[in-house]
Amino acid sequence: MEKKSGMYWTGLSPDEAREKLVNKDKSMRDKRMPLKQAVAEFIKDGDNVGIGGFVNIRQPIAITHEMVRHGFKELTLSWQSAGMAPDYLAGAMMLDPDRFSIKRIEMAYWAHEAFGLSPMFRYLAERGLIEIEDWSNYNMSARFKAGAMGLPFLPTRGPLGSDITQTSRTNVVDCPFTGRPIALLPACNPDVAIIHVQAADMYGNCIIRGTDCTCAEIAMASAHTIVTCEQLVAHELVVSNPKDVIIPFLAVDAIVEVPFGSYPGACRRHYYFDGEHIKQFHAAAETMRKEGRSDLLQAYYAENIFGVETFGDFISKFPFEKILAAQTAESFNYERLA
Amino acid sequence: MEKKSGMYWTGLSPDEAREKLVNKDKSMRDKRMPLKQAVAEFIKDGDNVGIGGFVNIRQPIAITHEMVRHGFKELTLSWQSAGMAPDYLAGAMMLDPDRFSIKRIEMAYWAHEAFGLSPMFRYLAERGLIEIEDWSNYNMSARFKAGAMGLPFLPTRGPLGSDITQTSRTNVVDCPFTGRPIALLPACNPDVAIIHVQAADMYGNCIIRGTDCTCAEIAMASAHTIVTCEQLVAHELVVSNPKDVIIPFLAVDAIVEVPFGSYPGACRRHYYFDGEHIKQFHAAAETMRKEGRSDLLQAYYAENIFGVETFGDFISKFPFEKILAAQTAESFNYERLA
Amino acid sequence: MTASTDYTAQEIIVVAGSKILEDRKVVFVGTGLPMVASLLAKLTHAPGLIPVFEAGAVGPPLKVGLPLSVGDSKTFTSATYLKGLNAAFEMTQRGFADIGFIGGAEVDMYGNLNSTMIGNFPDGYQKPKVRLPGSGGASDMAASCERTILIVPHDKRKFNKKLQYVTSPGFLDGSPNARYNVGLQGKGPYRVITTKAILDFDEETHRMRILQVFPGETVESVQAATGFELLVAPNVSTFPAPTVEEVRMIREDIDPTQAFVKRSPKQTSDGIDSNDQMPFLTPKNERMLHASQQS
Amino acid sequence: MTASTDYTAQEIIVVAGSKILEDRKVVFVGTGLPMVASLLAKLTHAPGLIPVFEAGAVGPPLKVGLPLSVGDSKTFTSATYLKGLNAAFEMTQRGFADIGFIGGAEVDMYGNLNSTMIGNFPDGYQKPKVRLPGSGGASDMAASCERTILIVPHDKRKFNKKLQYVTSPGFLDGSPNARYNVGLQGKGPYRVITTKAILDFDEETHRMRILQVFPGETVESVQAATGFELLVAPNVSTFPAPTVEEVRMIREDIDPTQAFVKRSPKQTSDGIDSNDQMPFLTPKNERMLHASQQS
Repeated sequence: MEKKSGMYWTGLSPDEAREKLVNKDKSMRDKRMPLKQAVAEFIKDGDNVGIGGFVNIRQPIAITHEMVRHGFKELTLSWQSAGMAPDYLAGAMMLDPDRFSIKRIEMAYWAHEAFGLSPMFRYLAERGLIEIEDWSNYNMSARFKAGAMGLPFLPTRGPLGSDITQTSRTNVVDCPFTGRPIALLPACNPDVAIIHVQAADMYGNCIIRGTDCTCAEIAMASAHTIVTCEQLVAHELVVSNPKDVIIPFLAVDAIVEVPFGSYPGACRRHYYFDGEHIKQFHAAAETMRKEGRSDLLQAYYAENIFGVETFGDFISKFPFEKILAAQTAESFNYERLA
Repeated sequence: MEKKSGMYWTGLSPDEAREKLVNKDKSMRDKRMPLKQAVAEFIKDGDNVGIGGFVNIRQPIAITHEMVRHGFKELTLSWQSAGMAPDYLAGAMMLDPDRFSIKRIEMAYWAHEAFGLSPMFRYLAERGLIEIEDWSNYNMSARFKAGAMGLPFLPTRGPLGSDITQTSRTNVVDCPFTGRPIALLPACNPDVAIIHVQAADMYGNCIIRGTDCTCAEIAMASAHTIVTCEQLVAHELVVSNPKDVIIPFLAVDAIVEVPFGSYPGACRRHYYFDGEHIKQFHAAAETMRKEGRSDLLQAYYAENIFGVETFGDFISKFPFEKILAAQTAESFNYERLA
Repeated sequence: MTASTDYTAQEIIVVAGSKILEDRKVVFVGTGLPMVASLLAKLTHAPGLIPVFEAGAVGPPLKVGLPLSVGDSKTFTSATYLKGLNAAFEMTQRGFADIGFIGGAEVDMYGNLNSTMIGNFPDGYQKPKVRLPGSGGASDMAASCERTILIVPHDKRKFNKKLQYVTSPGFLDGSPNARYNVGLQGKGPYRVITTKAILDFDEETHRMRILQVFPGETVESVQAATGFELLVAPNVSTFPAPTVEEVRMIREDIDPTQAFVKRSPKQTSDGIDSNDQMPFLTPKNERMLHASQQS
Repeated sequence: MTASTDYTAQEIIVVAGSKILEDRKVVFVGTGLPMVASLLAKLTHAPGLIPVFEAGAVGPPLKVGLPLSVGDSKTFTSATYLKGLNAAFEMTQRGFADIGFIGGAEVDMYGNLNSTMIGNFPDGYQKPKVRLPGSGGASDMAASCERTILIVPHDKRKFNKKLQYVTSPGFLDGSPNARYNVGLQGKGPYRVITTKAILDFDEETHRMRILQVFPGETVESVQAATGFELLVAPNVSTFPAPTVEEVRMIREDIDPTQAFVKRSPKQTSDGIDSNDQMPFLTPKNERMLHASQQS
């Protein structure tokens, strides 16, 4: 096969990704640390950050808050479908690109399904402020999977016949076995993965309920992985049913217990969406997109992100009834006795 | 990419595999039937049969007994590592190739680890009676996975640098993204998969304990799948933890409750190996391999396979203490309260 | 079955979509109206319908109500198989999805869809006039489901001769075997459901064709709202208005909070659904929905 | 620590293999003696060793005893991750396995292994003189583990200049970057443990080199049992005999039924391990093993 002209890697090349992992301490050790430390230690300016979850399901919201507080520059963000997590990062860039900036996104979908479009995405894209590489959900999932498998690419049919083959690094070739065209997608090996899960032990063995999304693939593909979890549980409980473990400790660098870490998004068995808060955040950003006024968005960040020390402080701002409502709404989806 | 010269498909080509599935009734319906019926209905002479399990773990032994009773010709057998399942089929061929014959095998390993080599494999191979295509465990697993994913091939590193690239349909190409060589493995889409699992519901939703082996991939890759299970359980029990389902009903055509369906091999949570019986069976075949005498092997088949109506009858021949010993041995591996 | 007299455009789309879905088939359900239509089908003529959601749920009974997302917790309760995105799309690529049910912002006469951008492509790709959400799973569903059903609001700006960006392939340029020749699987678009009509595609030319019009519409009025020439099937009939019971089910049982089916949808100035009236699904509504569907 | 005086060749292989394994590293364990050596390491100097088995178990404590198969139920009890073969090999291909621990029937001076066939290759491939089991996962481990440890009984017929079939790649033809150039990952073979010695590979030429000899062996006796010229490391020392306690642990705690470590291994006429003395692992033995390891 001829080498694709103009090919470049964002994040790590397959050989770099292998090298990083080979030289890493993979032992089963206590990886608990404060979120602030995890973000400072494992994320750097210019990194390719792989974002877990799907739309507003189990997104790593607490981690994005902490990233905004820390400030990062020239990030590449990679995900399949996302909502609030890139919204928080993009909103920070809208307010002060010298403090927080996104250079590039590689993704399939940035919006909110029932909760509408992302004003942040429209703001940045329609002003040409970020590089965009469009893919499909399967494309991005397969790219992470190729990275997780230690392969430079995976074949898929997904982008065939679409303009995604024109605006991305997809390489369409004739299959050497069938003679028919097939698309080859370059692996995505982020520098760091940010993931929220339902439960984990101190070593980083993770349990996910509901959709696995592409979280395991992103974690396995990345050089480093920061995981927040709703519940930190005993190792013995986790291994009592090892099939529940979807991300093994080997792929995790930091584990932080952050209840409500995906709020105002949803997290199966824990809480359903807080659509009102999503709407409030979007309204502030939409004002800036439409009218250029940043005051509402500024106020949102001042109150909810810069005005607090931790994600726990952010959650504490919500009235008890609100939090309980989100839990109760989820309890209809997954009924269980305590 | 240039088309690989001399390429051929065994079993189904990717396009044929797709077509078979598209035209199949995929509804959620009661798929219970007697094993005799399942084998007669879904396996044909000349088929490529994908064999589940791994070495002597959770191999579809009951199904192979029934296949021997039925008689099939010119089968291609595909698996990664197997022991007793191909042994039973090969032994039948050693005794009467007009009644049962294997044309070709595609596999990584045919032996018994702690229980030694396979005299049947040595007999057939060293006399040149079957076509062999050697692969590795990952190669075969990836070939089934490519088939399960609806892809004509998957890339792997596995066979690089080995003579497997010479004796198989592997296609080594230069990766279009990295410029380094990578192996492309043609998908394996069997005509029929034969699988044994721990539990399933009447629709064919399957739960596996211990190693998943490559069973889900084989089932999803095949045009038809016959599943035997230790326990047939209520659908409601299966979906109470849907993450336990490793093979969805969509991929299953026949479901048969066959307790001890992998015996004298092992089945996690149910029974450990019966090494004595494996040894007895092998001794009969080894006599034929070494001395040409078929009487012992003939007697084994006469008593254990042709002399019984069902696999249950075969199991009933074992003294109760023997069966209990196999269960007790496994209870040390997986302790649980009833 | 009394015909409803106050149904909305979205409601007749839902009813039409529902009726196209056959019982005991596998439907890969996109977000929004396809979810409402699939749930209506399951509650009426197609109880054996097998929904698949791209985040990984296969075959959920959907008894805990309408999902707000294709990764919603509600899609996983009592599902028969549950993994992640790769698994769902791999199954589809393998051939397990009979029908894919997707939407788009723009469609052409061969059933290709755009949900990526409005603007000047390719030069303006990195600075579009309007940036849409992107493919999500639509491109994959279009590539690998055996057939697809498309939902597009009928509007001259959305039915265009040439798309600004092809996100999800239909019949491509309409030439014979065009899909097969580029490596795609599946037979391509099956139906287009709009706010005015149900359309299919001519077998020879693969051009979009009026099959049935909605009450109050004519072949002419549908053509007038379309930016390219439509073919017309023999004997175009009028698709019957939804029944009172169907409309009641949509409003009371399926989407009581108007998560997707709005009584009066708002549009932004640039014609993009803003969804800015999205209500929060309160626990109270939740409980009612749950109760009614469990009975 | 008293030296054992009645240890067997297999027992010193196990002890040597165990000592090469570092604590807190990930070892991809092949079937047979590598399983015994890994368990001995875990019970002695390397409690934090992380075993991975190709059937899918990651990190089991192995407290329920010696597995008889790399897919054995015993490898899954209290494992931290548990899928199937693809997952285990994908992890390895990704770079998660520090060491792969494999055996073979034949080895050459560059650490390439044959476990496929004895006979005339390629012409006799379909009718070999002796058909061996085949690669299993060995070829994959050799391709993608960061380093490998090989176990081969020392015998002139097994240490050959040219292999009859290359199943598992070592340093290939020994040329610089040979592994990288054919697309392989990992740095290749690290040690060869035989019935007579421990060998490594020269950094420049990648040729096999005597590092330590076992008690009773000399550089000359090792060379005499080898079908190609061995290099010799500076200051070749004698690897100490296993201690009485090590031998006791192997015989009583780890492999009491001689599943893999035979007191007097039998060979078939063609030199292939027949394992025809394989005892059935009785529940009684099982219970003792279990009890002793849980304490």
